[in-house]
Amino acid sequence: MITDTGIVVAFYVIGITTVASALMVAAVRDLIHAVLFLVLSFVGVAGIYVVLSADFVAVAQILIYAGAISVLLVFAVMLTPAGDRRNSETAFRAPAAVLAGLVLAVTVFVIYDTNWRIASHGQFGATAASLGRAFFKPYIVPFEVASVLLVAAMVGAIALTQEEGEDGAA
Amino acid sequence: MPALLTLITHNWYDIRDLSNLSGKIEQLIRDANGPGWLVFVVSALLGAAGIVSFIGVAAIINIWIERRVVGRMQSRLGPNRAGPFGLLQPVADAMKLMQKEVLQPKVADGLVFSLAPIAFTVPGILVMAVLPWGRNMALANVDAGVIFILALTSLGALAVFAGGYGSNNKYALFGAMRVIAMLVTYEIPSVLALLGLVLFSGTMNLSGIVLFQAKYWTPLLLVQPLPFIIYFISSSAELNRTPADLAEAESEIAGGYHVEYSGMKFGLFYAAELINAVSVSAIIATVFLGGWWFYKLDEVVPGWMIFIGKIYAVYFLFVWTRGTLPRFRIDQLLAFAWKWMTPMAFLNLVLVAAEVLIWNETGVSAGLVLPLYAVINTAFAGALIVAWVKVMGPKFSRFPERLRYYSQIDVPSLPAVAPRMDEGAPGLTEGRSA
Amino acid sequence: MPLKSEPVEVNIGPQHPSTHGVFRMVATIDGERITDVRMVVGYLHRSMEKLAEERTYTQNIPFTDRMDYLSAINSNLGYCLAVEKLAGIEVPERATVLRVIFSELQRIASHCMATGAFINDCGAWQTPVMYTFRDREKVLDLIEMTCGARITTNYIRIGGVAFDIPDEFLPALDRLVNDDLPQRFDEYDRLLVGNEIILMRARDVGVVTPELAINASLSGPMLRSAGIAWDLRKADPYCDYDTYAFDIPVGYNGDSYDRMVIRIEEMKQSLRIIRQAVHRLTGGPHKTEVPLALRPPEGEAYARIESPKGELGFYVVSDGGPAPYRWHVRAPSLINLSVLKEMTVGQTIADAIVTLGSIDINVGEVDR
Amino acid sequence: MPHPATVTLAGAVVAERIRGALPGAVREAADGYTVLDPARMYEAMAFIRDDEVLDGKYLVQLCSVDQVTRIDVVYHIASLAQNHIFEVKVPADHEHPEVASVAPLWVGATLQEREAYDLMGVRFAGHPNLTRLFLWDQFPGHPLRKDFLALPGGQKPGLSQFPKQVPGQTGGEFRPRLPGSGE
Amino acid sequence: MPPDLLLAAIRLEHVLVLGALLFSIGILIALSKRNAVGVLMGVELMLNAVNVTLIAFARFVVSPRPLDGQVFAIFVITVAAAEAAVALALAVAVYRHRETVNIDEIDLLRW
Repeated sequence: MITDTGIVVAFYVIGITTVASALMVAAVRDLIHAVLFLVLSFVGVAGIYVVLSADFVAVAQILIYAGAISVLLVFAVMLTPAGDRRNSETAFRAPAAVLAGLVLAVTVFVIYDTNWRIASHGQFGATAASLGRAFFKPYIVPFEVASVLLVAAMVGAIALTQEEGEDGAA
Repeated sequence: MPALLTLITHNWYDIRDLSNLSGKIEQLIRDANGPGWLVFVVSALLGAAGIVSFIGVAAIINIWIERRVVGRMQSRLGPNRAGPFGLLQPVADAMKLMQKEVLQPKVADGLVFSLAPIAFTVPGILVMAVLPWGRNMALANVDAGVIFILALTSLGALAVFAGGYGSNNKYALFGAMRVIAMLVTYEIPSVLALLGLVLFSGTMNLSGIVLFQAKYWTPLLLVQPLPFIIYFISSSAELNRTPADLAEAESEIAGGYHVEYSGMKFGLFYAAELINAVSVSAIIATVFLGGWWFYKLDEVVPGWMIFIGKIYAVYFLFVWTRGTLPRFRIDQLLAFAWKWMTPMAFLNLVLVAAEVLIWNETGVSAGLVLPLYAVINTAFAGALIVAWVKVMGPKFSRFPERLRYYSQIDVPSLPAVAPRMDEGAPGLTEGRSA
Repeated sequence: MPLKSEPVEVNIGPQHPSTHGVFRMVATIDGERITDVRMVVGYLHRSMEKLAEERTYTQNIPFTDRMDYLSAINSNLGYCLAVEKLAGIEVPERATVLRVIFSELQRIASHCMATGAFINDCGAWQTPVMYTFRDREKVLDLIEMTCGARITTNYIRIGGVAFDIPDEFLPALDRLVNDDLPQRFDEYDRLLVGNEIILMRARDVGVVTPELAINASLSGPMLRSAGIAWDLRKADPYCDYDTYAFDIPVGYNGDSYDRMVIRIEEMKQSLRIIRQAVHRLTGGPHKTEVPLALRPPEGEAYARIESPKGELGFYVVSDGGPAPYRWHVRAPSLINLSVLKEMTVGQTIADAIVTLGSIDINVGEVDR
Repeated sequence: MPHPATVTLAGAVVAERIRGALPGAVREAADGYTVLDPARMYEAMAFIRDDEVLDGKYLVQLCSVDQVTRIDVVYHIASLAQNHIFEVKVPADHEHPEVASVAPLWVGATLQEREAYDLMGVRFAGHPNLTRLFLWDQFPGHPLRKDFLALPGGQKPGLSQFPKQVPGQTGGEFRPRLPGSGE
Repeated sequence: MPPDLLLAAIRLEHVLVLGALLFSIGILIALSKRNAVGVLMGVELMLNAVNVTLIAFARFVVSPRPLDGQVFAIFVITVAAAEAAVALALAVAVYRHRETVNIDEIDLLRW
């Protein structure tokens, strides 16, 4: 339960902008606009992490999502033909909306139905150092597996997009 | 300390640390038992006002410094007409840009076209909020400060791309795609270079790094020269400054991403470039040269004055490279980042990790170990660069063969029909590079 | 399956910071690589050859100034040699030596401009241009001292030179040639020739093989960079150039880097020639009397000189009248452009700009 | 070994050399130049370029001269190795000048032939892309021809008092015709 | 619904509702976009929504090691980055073979 008004106001403002920009990603016509709105929602989510006192995760989110993944999306959009850049919908628009509504209804019901065991500890202090210890004490194995996963993803991406001609020679 | 000196120190009017002033104001509000959030808002406003005013003045002064210094390098005077020593020239430029009409091409993408310059300026200013200007004068003492800075510089890439893509013009698209490729490539060496420092000083908090340098009396530049070189080159690439100003390469793509901009939008792009340059040199000053600390000087002279002096020292380096070096080609630039800077940064990281491990395990006193590390790191940097040049250096001979001089005409007898170019016509020198 | 990308046509158009004037290159590119180049000229076409048929031989001299406006004196010299050959006019000794001095000064000025503009195309932020322009200004001051004009000098007349040199010319020339310019050219060597980035940007860019150079009738630095030692001042000596001792710098690979280094070396050789020419200045008239409406005998003549851009030739046909019947100029800049396609296709746009800078065209001469 | 100074080969020497290989190719041999027969001009040029003695590998310059009754296409060809130069002329009909193009032999000729076509109207058969070099495509007529901007009486423009205010003078052919209305 | 739903405090439920909202918008985008890159944007949004809920649990819910939520969030971010790289590479590769990124036309397993 966070009560001081500054943070609450910040939370509602950031929450509304994030949800609004997420909706705009669906609604806007041009694909590049959609990517830019997506970046806005990523930054909004980072704001929410700061409100929930997860400062390292917020900065990592900006660095990885807003910095790198958005550039990946921009490259993908530019490499694909200009013709398909309209952000148009398929025939499944209506059923998709219904399904989204149902999922939303179910989750909201579950949220308010279960009685969560609220902890009493307040804001976390600086989380970077303790996160680092967490990565090397209890979570050392997933940490190594994650690095293997990243290398595999990189090699896979390069193999997929390699043209026949280039055999990697400079 | 003499009586007079104690009078002005540690009181609210002690300008050595402006946080005393803001602390006094907050005290006043609390005494008048104002609402809690008012204090939060007022101190934020105070800090923001200080930074934005510094940036406004710095952008203007930088224009003047850059044009005068580059002018002197080109054996000409530089602006000296408007005002004494041309000081009002940047003001004149700004006014000219303000009253110029802002044109927008009909085919341009309105939303993206007008948002790009704003989005390009914001990261530059935000970085300033994290930097420590005095002993406890950091507006936002973010714990993961170094990662915060890197995240903001990567945001700039999107804004520049939006500008290039929005203006829907071939040259601008060229500039935009080059920027995206270049900034993403140069993010990796800069991350690794700063990581080396974080490893060494143990904290990611910028005030922490400055205090570390103050405690051990050594600016980290001396202890770790290689990360300085790597970070300087990669940040000059991210700032699109010569020798890597490929995004707005005048002689090739005539202005690159801001070719369609005019009036204050172009003014904002131009100012944003300078603001980013100031913020990057501020980062280098903080992390490598020890921000507001300077061997006892910061007790007497206000810390933030030393910090601004260091900012302009580093800024001179940027202006110097801009004034003298020609431009890379895009593929040479990217190859330089991938094949040279990233591997060097990794090797440096390994070495620094080993050094920190030894230092912590053996617990040797800093007085002995830091100069030793300084020598090792400098030797390592030099050896690595020389070895890398030998291994990966350009294939054509280092210094070209001197020209041949004929006193009489001498035309070799050659076949009349010029063999097709692609069959690799046997030129006079067999030593052609691949 | 290669990456799908539609060929895009980019105009390196008439208004472009580095096309040395109104010259347009339409490049079809695939990504950054150029697949096809088509050049469009004619923006500065003033049809001088038609106008020349309306004016007397002496009235045509100002046209030659405005063709290659960076080396006006050399163009004057070429035209006057052609008319003197046609009309059989003898030029006094002092006039010939003055012609040699001034054409070599003009060559230094033109090469300064070419080198500065070339490095500027490589991307240096106008720094080398400022240095080379500072030296060019000194040379232009000397030219202005005698000819009255810096660029369109109109100095060389049929049968000699327009004015004799003022008294303070020789000491100023001596100061410039002996103790000012030599240090400047060594400075260029240190600043430009050894510069790694220029080496990387210009080496193996815009390569011309010797056979193609001859077949495409290239001339000047383009020919010498391909490894062929051919200089008209030695091959077809005019104004007694064969009595002067100087060398021809010749390159190896025929690429843009060699052309830049050759131009810097040629400036040094010009200094050598001027030093020898100053010692030969004798008294006597600086021009012979030529009737204003000169009517050379019917016939034709072709004379050629080594201008900074290459072989500049004048083919003059006379029908006995006061005006030339036909007046054709062999423009080295236009002919050096015939290999533009072979030099730029396959390289990136940035290389094409560097190659164009190294050819050193002058659009006034291309379009005439 | 090249001559110390460029030697201009006499027309007779060149003509005799060409007659040796191609009997009918040379029409006339004046002292300064040689006139080739337009029909067999291409093989003569190929011979000139590949011959050992003439060694015409370097095409110095190419231009066209309007001699009122005919249009001469003048070639200056040189050999850098032996340092000699000689002139070759090819006459063409005045109304519809048509000459074989030498672009396949010398790359340097492409632009010069386009200039001759643009300004004088000489069509070069076999040229890669024979289009106007300087003027825009719909430009009526070819400026360097003597009859261009000719006066109603067909008077040869020269210095003798070029009439300034003749009403029909500027009207004449210079008004750009609609495209497709032919030369 | 408890009265202080929107009043001057942030409770776990508020953040979870926000996460749910983002998740459903992500589903909407992922299922209804015609362009492959659009679908990937939807997926990224869903992953972000999951992260928000994880961080909320870390902040509010009782647990022996409160920071585990944030560690999970970081692992989700790395996985999302890897997934985005491979998915976009896939999209570009498919485009190169089938000339289109339109999902309706990419419906055969082998072509």
